[in-house]
Order: sequence, then C-alpha cells, then structure tokens
Amino acid sequence: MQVQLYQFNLASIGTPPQAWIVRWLWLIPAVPMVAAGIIALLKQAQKRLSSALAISSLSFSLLLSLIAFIHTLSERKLFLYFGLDPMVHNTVNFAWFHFGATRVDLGWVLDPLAAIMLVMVSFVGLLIFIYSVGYMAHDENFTRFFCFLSLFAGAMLGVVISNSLLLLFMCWEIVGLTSYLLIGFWYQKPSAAAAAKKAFITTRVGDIFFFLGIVWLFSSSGTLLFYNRGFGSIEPLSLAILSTQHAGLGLSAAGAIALLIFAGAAGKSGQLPLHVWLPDAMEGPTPVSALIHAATMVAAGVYLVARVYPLMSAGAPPGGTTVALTVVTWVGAATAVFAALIAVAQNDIKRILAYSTVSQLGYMMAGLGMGGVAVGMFHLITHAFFKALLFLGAGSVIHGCHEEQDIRRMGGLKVDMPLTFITYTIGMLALCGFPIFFSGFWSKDGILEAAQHSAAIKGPFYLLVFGALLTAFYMTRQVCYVFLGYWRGRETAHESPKIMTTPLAILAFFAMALGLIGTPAWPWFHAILEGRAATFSWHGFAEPGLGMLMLTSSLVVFLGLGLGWRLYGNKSPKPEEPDALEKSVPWLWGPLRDRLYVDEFYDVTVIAFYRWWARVADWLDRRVWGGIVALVAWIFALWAQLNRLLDVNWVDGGFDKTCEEISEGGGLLASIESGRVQNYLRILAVAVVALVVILFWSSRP
Amino acid sequence: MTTPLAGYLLVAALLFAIGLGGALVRRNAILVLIGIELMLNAANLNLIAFWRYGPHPEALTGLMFGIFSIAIAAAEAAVGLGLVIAIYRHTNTAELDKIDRMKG
Amino acid sequence: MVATLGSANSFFVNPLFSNFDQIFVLLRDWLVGFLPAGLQPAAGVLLGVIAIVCVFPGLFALTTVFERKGLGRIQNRLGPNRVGPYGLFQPIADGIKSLTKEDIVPLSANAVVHFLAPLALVVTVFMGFAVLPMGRNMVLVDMDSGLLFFFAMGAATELSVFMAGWSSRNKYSLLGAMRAVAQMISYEVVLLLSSVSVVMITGSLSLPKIVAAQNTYSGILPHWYIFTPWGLAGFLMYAIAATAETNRSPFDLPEGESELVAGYHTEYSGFKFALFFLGEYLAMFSISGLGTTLFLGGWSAPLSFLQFIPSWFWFFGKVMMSIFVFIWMRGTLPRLRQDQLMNFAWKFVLPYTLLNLLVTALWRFMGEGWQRWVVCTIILAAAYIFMGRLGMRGEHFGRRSYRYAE
Amino acid sequence: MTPIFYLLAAVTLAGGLAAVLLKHLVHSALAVTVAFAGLALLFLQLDAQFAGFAQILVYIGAVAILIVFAILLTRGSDLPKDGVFSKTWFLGLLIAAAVFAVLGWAVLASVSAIPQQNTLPSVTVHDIGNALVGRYVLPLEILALLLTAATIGAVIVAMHEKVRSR
Repeated sequence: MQVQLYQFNLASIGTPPQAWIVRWLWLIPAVPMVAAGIIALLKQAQKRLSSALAISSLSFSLLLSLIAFIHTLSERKLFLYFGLDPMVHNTVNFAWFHFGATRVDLGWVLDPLAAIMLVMVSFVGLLIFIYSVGYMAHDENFTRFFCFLSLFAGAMLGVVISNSLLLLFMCWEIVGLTSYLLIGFWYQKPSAAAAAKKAFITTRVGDIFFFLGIVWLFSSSGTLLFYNRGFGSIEPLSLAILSTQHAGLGLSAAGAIALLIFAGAAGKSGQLPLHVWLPDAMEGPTPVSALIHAATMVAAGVYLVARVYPLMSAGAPPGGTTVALTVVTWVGAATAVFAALIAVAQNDIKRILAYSTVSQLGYMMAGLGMGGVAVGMFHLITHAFFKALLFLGAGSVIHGCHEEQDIRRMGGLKVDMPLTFITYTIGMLALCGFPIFFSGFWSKDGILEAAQHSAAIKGPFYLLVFGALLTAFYMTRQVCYVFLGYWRGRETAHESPKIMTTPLAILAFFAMALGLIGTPAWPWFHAILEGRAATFSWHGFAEPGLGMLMLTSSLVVFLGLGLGWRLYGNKSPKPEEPDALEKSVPWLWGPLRDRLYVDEFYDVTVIAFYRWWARVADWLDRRVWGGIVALVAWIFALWAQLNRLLDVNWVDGGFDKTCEEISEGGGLLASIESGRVQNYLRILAVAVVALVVILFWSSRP
Repeated sequence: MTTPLAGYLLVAALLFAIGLGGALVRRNAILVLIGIELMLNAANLNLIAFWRYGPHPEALTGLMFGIFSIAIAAAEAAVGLGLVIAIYRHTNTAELDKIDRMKG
Repeated sequence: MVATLGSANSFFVNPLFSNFDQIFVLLRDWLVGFLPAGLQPAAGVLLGVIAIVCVFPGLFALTTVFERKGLGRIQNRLGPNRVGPYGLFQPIADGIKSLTKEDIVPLSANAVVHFLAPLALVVTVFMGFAVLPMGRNMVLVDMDSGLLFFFAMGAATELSVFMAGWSSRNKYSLLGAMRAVAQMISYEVVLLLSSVSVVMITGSLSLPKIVAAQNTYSGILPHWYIFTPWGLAGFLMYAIAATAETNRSPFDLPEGESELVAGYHTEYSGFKFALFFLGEYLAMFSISGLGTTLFLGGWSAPLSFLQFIPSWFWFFGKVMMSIFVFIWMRGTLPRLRQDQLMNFAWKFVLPYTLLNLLVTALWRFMGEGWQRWVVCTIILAAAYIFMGRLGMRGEHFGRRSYRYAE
Repeated sequence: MTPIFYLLAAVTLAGGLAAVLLKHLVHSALAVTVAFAGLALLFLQLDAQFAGFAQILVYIGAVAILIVFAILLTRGSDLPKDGVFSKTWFLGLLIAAAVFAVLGWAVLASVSAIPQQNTLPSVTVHDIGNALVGRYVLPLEILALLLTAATIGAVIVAMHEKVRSR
C-alpha cells in the first residue's frame, strides 16, 4: 500500500518520496474538522463528550505539529551539516481538477514558517479550548460553541499548511465564516449580530481584492502553488517573469498582485482602512476574542504576507525595497499609531485590548515590510502568546466580575483575583515591551531595529516609537483601573476556576520565556526562518546602534509607564467622574473616545451610498418589475380559467370511464393473489419448468 | 453418468428438488425457509462443481460466487427468520396457510 | 491436506538438541518406516491422531486434580488428598466411578438426540486439535486455511450444546443451552475478529506459518504478537472471548448452579456426563492452544538463548500457564449477570475488537519506525479509556441494600 | 466417481430428505444440519477447502443455530394438531418432481457437450484473499453493506414493538 501510494505520487505529480509526517500532514487540519463534524451531530446536552472530542482532536493536531516541527528542525540540522541550503519546502501536491489543458493543483507544504505557525496555533488553540470549558460551562449552546471552535482550528491549520493560494483562500474563507459565527454566537444580542455582520462584510471587501489577486496570479503564472520544485508561483522562475511585466502606475505585475493580496490580508488583520470590524468583534465570547481576534485569525493576514513575501519583494534592488513593501510598511506603521491612540480613550476592557491588537498587527506588518519575514513572524508568535494571555485574563476578570466589562466599575482586583492579576501583569509588561525579561521587548525591538536600518525613510520609525509610548501608557491605564485602587462595582469579585487559570499560567510562562529564542545574541528564530545557522555569541549585542536603540526603546517604555502611573496610579476615580486625561486635555479626549470618527465617516460615505442605492432598487422593484410580474400573472390566470373549463367538461369524463375499466380488470387479476406464499412459489416453479422446457425445445435442431 | 461433473450436478438437482418439495408441501414457515436454504445450497454445489471441472479454474469465478452466496445466505436466513418471528408475534402462528392477510 | 512428514530440519547445529526437539517426529517416522510406502502418509496421520487422543485426555485428568487443588488453595482448604500421593490418583477414581454409574435417560427425553449430543461435542472439539502446531514440525495436518478449520469446528460445538439442552426435556437444561449458545455466538464473533488482526499481519491462515512469523528475535527478545499494541489489545479481547466461549468463570452462566442446577447437562449422568466434562476441558485446551499459537508465539522460546529447550515443551508450558490463569480466575471472580454479559460483549468487546482491526491495518500501513508504536498505543489507550467511561456512564452503584425475608 | 462421493451424496440427500419429511421441527433442523455438513464435505471433495470450511462456519455455526432459535421462539417444537403437510401436498410433490425431471434432463442432455478438465486447480487461501480484495472488491463491499443492512433489518423486524403510550 505504501509503495503504491508513493508510485501514484511519482507518476502523477513527480514528487519524490517524502517523510511520513509530510505525507500525513493533512491530518493536522483534517482531524479537528472531522471532530467539528461529529460535534455538529451531537445533542446539546452532551457537553463533556463534545469538549473532550474538540480538545482531544486538537491535542492530536498539536502532537502531529510538534512531530512536524521536530522533523523540520532535524532536517535543517542535517542540511546545515552537509552545507546545503536549509530552506527546505517539503510539499505534497496533487491535481484538483483539469479543464482543457489547464490544471488546478492543490497541496500542502511543510517548511519552517508553516511548522512554527502550526505549533503556535495548535498550542495556543489548545489552551484556549481548555479555558473555554470553564468559561462556557453554563452556556446552553456549549456544544455548538465547540463545534465552531473546532472548525475554526481546523480551517486555521489548513491556512497554515496550504501550499496553494487557492486552498489557502478556501480555508481563509472558512476561517472568516467561523469568525462570523462565533462573533454572532450570542445572536440574541442585536449588537452581537450586527458586529458579526460588520466583520463579515468588512473582511469581504479585502477578500474581493485578494481574489482578484489570485485570479491575476493564476492567469499570469499559470499555477497557484507556492512551491513546486522550482515551478511554483513564488519561486524564482515565476518571479522573474512576474517582476518584468508592467501593470501600470509604475508597478510590476508582481507588485500589483502583492498589493491585491495585501488588501485581503489587511481586511483579515484589521489594517487601517478596514480595521473597524475588529473592536466590534469583541461582542463574541471572550475565548473567541482571544483565539480568533488576538492570537490566530488576525495573524493569518500577517502570515499570508509572510507566505507571499517573495512576491512582495520580487524585483527589489539589492538592499532596497519595493513599492508593495513600502505600502505594507506605511499602512502598518500608521495603523500601529492610529489604533494605539484610540485605545487610550476606551473604557471597555476588551475593546482596549482589541485596539491594542490592531496596533500590534500594524507593528507586525511594518516589521514584515522593513525587516523581512523573521522580524514580523517573531512578533506574531510572541504577540499570540501574550495577547491570548491578556484576553484570557480579561475573560477571567469579566467572569469574576459577573459579566462587567467597563473598567471604571472595577478596581482593586489584585486582592480578589491574585492569580489573574499576576499573569495579567506579565502579559501587560510583555505587550509594553518591558526590557530584558519579556518576549515583547525582543520582538518589538527587532521591528524598531529594522525600521531604523531601513535606509530610505525614517517616518515609520518615529511612528513606531510613538506607538510604543502609547502602548505602555494605555496598558498602564487599564491595569490601574482594573487591578489597583479600590472596588467600585456592585457584587464582589471572585477568582476563576482552575481550568481557566491554568492556561493563564502556561501562557504567562511563554510570554516571558519566548523572548529567549530571538535575542540578538542567539537569533535562533530568525535563523530558522531565513535558513541560516544559529550561533550563540554575545557579539550580537555589539552591533552598531543596537545598544542605543535598546536604551531608547526602554526609555520610551518607562516614559509610557511613568506617565500612566502619574495620571491613574492608585487613584480609583468614581465611574461618573471624567477621565484623568480628559481633565488635562479635553480637546483630544473627545475624538479619541469616538474612535477618531472612522465609523461615522463610513456611515456618511459608504453606507449612506448603499442606503440610497437600496432605496432606488426598492423603487425599481416595486414599481417597474412588480408591475410587469403582476401583468404576466394576470395573463396566466386567464389561461388557467380556460383550461379548467376544458378539463371539467371533456377530459374528466373520459378519465373516469378508463378508471372504472382498470379497476374491474384489477379485481379479476387480484383473485390470483391468494395471499399464500406457497401458491406463489408453486406458480414460480411451474413457470420455471415451462420456461426450461420451451428453451430446450426451441434450441433443438 | 459418465463424468464426475454430471454426478455432482445430479446430486445438486435432486437436493434442489427436495428443497423445493419441502418449501411447497410443508405448512410451517420455518420449514419453508429450510427448504429454501437447501435450494440455495444446491445452487452452491453447482457453482463449485462448475468451477472445479470448468475450463478456467484459476479464474476463481465459480468459487467466488459460491463463497459470496454462502455469505448472502447468512443474511437471507437472518432476515427470513426475523420475518417469521415478527409474523408469529402478529398472528400467533407460523403456519403458512393461516397467513393470508395479503389476499387481493 | 498433506501430512507433513517432517524431516528433522537442521536448525540447530547440535544434533542432540535437534533430536530431542524432534523426538516425537523421529519416533513417528521410525514407526511408520516399517510399513509399505503407500500406507505411510495415512499411517503417520493415524499415529498423530492416536497421540492426540491419548495425550489430551491424560492432560485433562491431570488438570482436574490441579484445578481442584488450586481452588482448594485459593479457598483455604486442602482439596482432594485421599487417593494416592497428594490425591494424585483422584481422576482415576473419578473415571471408574463415572464408568460404573447407571446411565439415566429421562423418560420424556428425545433418546437419540440425547445420546448423540455428548458424542458430537467431543468429536468436534477433538477435530480442532488437528491444526494446532504443538512443536516444530508437530502439526497433524498443515492446512492452508487451518484457522478457518479451527473456527468451523468451534462453531459446530454450539449445536451439540443445543442438542443436549433440548433433548433433555428439562427447562433448566433448555435455558442453560440457550444461554450457552447465545453466549458462544456473541463471543465467537469477538474470537474470530481478534484472530483476524493476526491474520492481517501474517498474511496467512495457516497456523504453522503464523508461528513461524513470530519465531524471530531482535536481540534476545522474541517477536510475539502480544508485544505489539494491537497484539496486546487483541490478546486481551481474545482471552475474554475465550473464557466466555468455554463457559468458564466469570462467564459460566450457562451452568450457574444457583439458577440452573447445572445447565444443559443437568440430565446427564455417568459416562455421558464425563464426556461433557471432558469436552469442556478439551475446549479449554484447544482454545488456549490457539491463543498461544496466535499471540504468544506458539512453540517458540520466550528468549532466544532458551531455544535449546524443545519446542513442544514451550507449547505445552504456555498452554498449561493459560489453564492456570483460567483456574485462578475461577477462584477469584464472581459470576456476571446475563444482561451484563451481553452488554459487555456487544457494547465493549466487539467495538473495541473492531477498532483493533483498524489499528492493525494502520500498523501494517505505517511501516517500520517508532511512529506506529506511538500512534497505535495512543489510539488504543484513548479508545479504552473513552469506551470504558462511556460504558460506566449511568452505572452509579448506590449503597448496597439488603432485604431480608420477613 | 469414487465411493466416497456416493457416500457423501447419500448422506447429504438423506439429510435433506429427512429435513423435509420429519414431523418434528427440531429434528428437521438437525437433519438439515447433517445435509449442510454433507455439502461441506462435498465441497472438500471438490478441492474447495475454503468454501467447505466457510460452509461449516456459516451454516452449521450460524444458520442452523438461527433456525433452532426461531423454532423455539415460535413454539415450533410442539407438534401441530392438524398435520405438518399442507392440504395441497400432492400438487407440491408433483411440481418438485417436475422440476427435478427438467433439471436432470437438462444436465444429462448437456453435460457431455461441456469440455471438462480433471487437473487439480491449485488455489490457495492467498489467491482467494487476493481475488477478494482485487477483482471482487466491489462485490465484497456491497456484500458487507448487505450484511450490515440485513443484520440491522433482522433486528428491527424481530424486535418487540414498544408500546407507544405517549
């Protein structure tokens, strides 16, 4: 069987024999998806079974992901040992369908990028699954929730391992669908339903551009596979062609396609013009916010950009950059500051985190734009851990405060919820980029360093530094409101159950420890993604300007923390009281609180246009088309009346007569049906004898 | 009887006739089923005899038919006897000439 | 069907070991050598049959003492200790007693069927031994489809049990027979399916080939199937089914004394009863022999340096070990209820065996390497835990309550 | 045409005849078992080892037991009052005889025309297994489906109907 499979592959695709794990990689997304299917068939009451199914399926995926990761590492070690290029893309491709001479291929890929993402998604996902068991314990739609979560995890893992832009797009859309379903999970709440719709439609805007990009890529390169032994669409052969075609506006075809794909990524990752859905998405259950809208799905956009990075950077002069990357950089940097500004003036605990997520995604995009795959991906991974931690911490706080989400009605929780407080603080310090001990510092530092080295323009660098200041400030504000001071809510808070705090602790550990694999002294993570050997040396710190930069960013963080402490520290203002910042700079507060009027802007432009267009369409429908339809209906009614007259008078009489005859004949035949089995058997046997006799008689010469 | 094949075929024919006779003359539904099983077995014997003495024994056709029909007979017996039991529950008898509710 | 007139193969360099290992085969060949060549195969088979017919009833006699003494030990009493040294001649006394007892046939019993039932049982059980390899080259007939033959013979015993129960015209007998048949059918499915996984790996239904496939060593450790995840699971299922198939405790409901007097052989006495008794023990031997062959490496030695000990010693040693476990279980476990028995068979053992089949296929499919160990073990263990929990759902044993007669 | 064949044929036919003629249903069932066993031995005589053992396993191990169970469940072991043969038994006998006459005539008339080979076909279980999952895999799957459906169907048909009080 094994041999046959291999031969089949060889004959149809030309893939060489692959390791066991590569051939079975598809199981990683398939198992949670199958689990989702099974859970969908379970009754709502079977809570334990459904959660056990979901968790065990994702554990299985995690196990396979770890095997895949180890496989990648060992392969890399082997290749490095023999002095070969360690950037191996293990692919398994197969033809989905043919039309004419064209063939659409699908496939999956195992390379360092995918392997790291696999481990991250399945690990964080698993922790959040476990957390959800506690968080959703009393929800009556528990089973449905786990069905969606499993489906999401499967689709997200599918995005990660796709080797075809088309397969990626399919999984991408399933991810979008589950996001919609989960945001609107409490669809009885009008706000949740509206938020779900908003998320779906807004990301759809980006996806249309994405799809255009896919079509363009297919028409000009003839394949949608990323890697196909030198013939994939983002391998040098195809890139050389793409980067020489001109698409107008000074762009090459590669650049234009990259920008279109980036539009899709921007929609998913909440980049600047399309970021509006992400804060609203916090209407969903908190584990969803943590899983989808902080750790994994929104990172899918970043992952997509990292995946098609060769396309983005195609045709760049040595040491220079391309139009596409510049756009990515500026959009990212602008988003980072823009969202951080808004986050300063929000009062909903999850909304602050949502804007913070948008801002951090901007960082990742900027990092990708300026520093390459490794820089952006490192921040993605560290962010996934500490942001999931923050969201789960927020969920724990909300759970403990009896579904209260307004930070002005909390306070003093460090006494009531010590575990949550400690882990949340770790997450907050990691997010702020507190020096040395927290992973956020190293990943953010990498981005800043890349921005500083980016020769052409310094704008993004200053924006990002300002963003870092704001990040430290608003996080301090939030922590002060929630955990310090005294309790301002109604009922007293309580600590969450073990099943919720355990994932928090694990995530907190990683939020601190993950920084170790990406320090300048031992850039192991970057080495893996860029195919270099990882060496440990303290000289990594001795790069020119690095020390200065680290000092600057540390100072900025301390400045932010200090500012926050000065304005909010231990003060516990009353809920009605105006915010400290509002008191000092009221002219700035208003616009920030109202999210810089982006929603309103969309309301009066895009949505107003659609309203007007809907009214026009409605009028057309009622007056013009409706009239025509009514006319046609009237004509047919007339015709039907005529037919009825014919039927009653002519046809019915003849039919009745026929029926009588048939029923009489039937009665005659029915007398054979004695109802006794042996009678039938007897007739059958006689008939057989007769037939055989006839047969032999007729065949005689 | 010149050939062994004819011998087997005649035995099968006789067994078939015995089975048919049983199915026709007995009143109990279970015995009718037994008769039918005998007929089926007679057919099996034919299949295997043809396989053994036929022109292409290496093609396994007759043997496979035989094996498949043995397996199908198991299904047939299960369903048939299940039906007999169900009928017995409804009519409180397994005598076939008392069961004629399907009379047309 | 060709008898293997085994020539002593030169597996061992030392002729002494080899001769000792093949002693029975050589003996047979020597005896047969006196006859004309045309009669030799038939005579060889006949000798084998005579050997089996003599050896196993002898073993049966030994086992009865062994069992009674063992049970006595477990129950803190002495057991038979009057006839001969340590009561070792007890079976002889029992045999004489049962031969000389009056043969009672109930008046309303169906005399012919009543007479045929024990015969049919013993004969079909004996047939099963024909395909068991009891040592290197020591198999009566090496059939291509030996395993199938074994199960076909096993299936035929059910009918004789029914014959015994029905012909006695006694409601206890009939109930016992129906219970026995239902139980044997239920567990026969499991027995077959758990053996199928071995067939899947070996690729043969021939029992000597199955043993040969296990008779290799890595280092000093043997490649018995029980040392694989699927083999262990299959063996456990096989052992459960075998216990039920032979009506042994804790599955001995068909002869539950407290409910059914003695089950289907209530109305038997004297030598016919002894035949039933014999049949039951022979069934135990044969099913243990098959389990040994399928999972425990048959006649192969447990460690490679122990190969100098003759192969038949290992076979009979393993069979006697299984018999010991049977006795041990009888002395230890309480009897199940009928519904528990059926539920256990159809809701746990059968699904798990089916899963084991899948796992076996996976094992075969994944090829060499450590991954298949991990994956198969995880699947089987997870399924065991999961199904165990599912099975225990709703089984909340309340506090035991007593109702006394007033 | 060996004596063994005649013996086996006689046993088989006697078993079948006894099954049809015996008054007592359980006796019939036991007699039909004898016929099945005889057939299995005939299969062995035809060098179809696998089919022979399958015959024993399925017919004696399962079908015979099923029949016996059905007999006991329908109280078939009590003798009926008004005879075991139906009123039209003579007609049935006539038809059966006619069928046999036609079949026998057909066999005798045509068997000499068929080329016959007497060499022993060497078919191992291995070959049968390969054929089952090779050329005959589709019938095998369909058969598996049929068996599943038949099992479920038989259980549902024979199950006690629950009283629908609600």
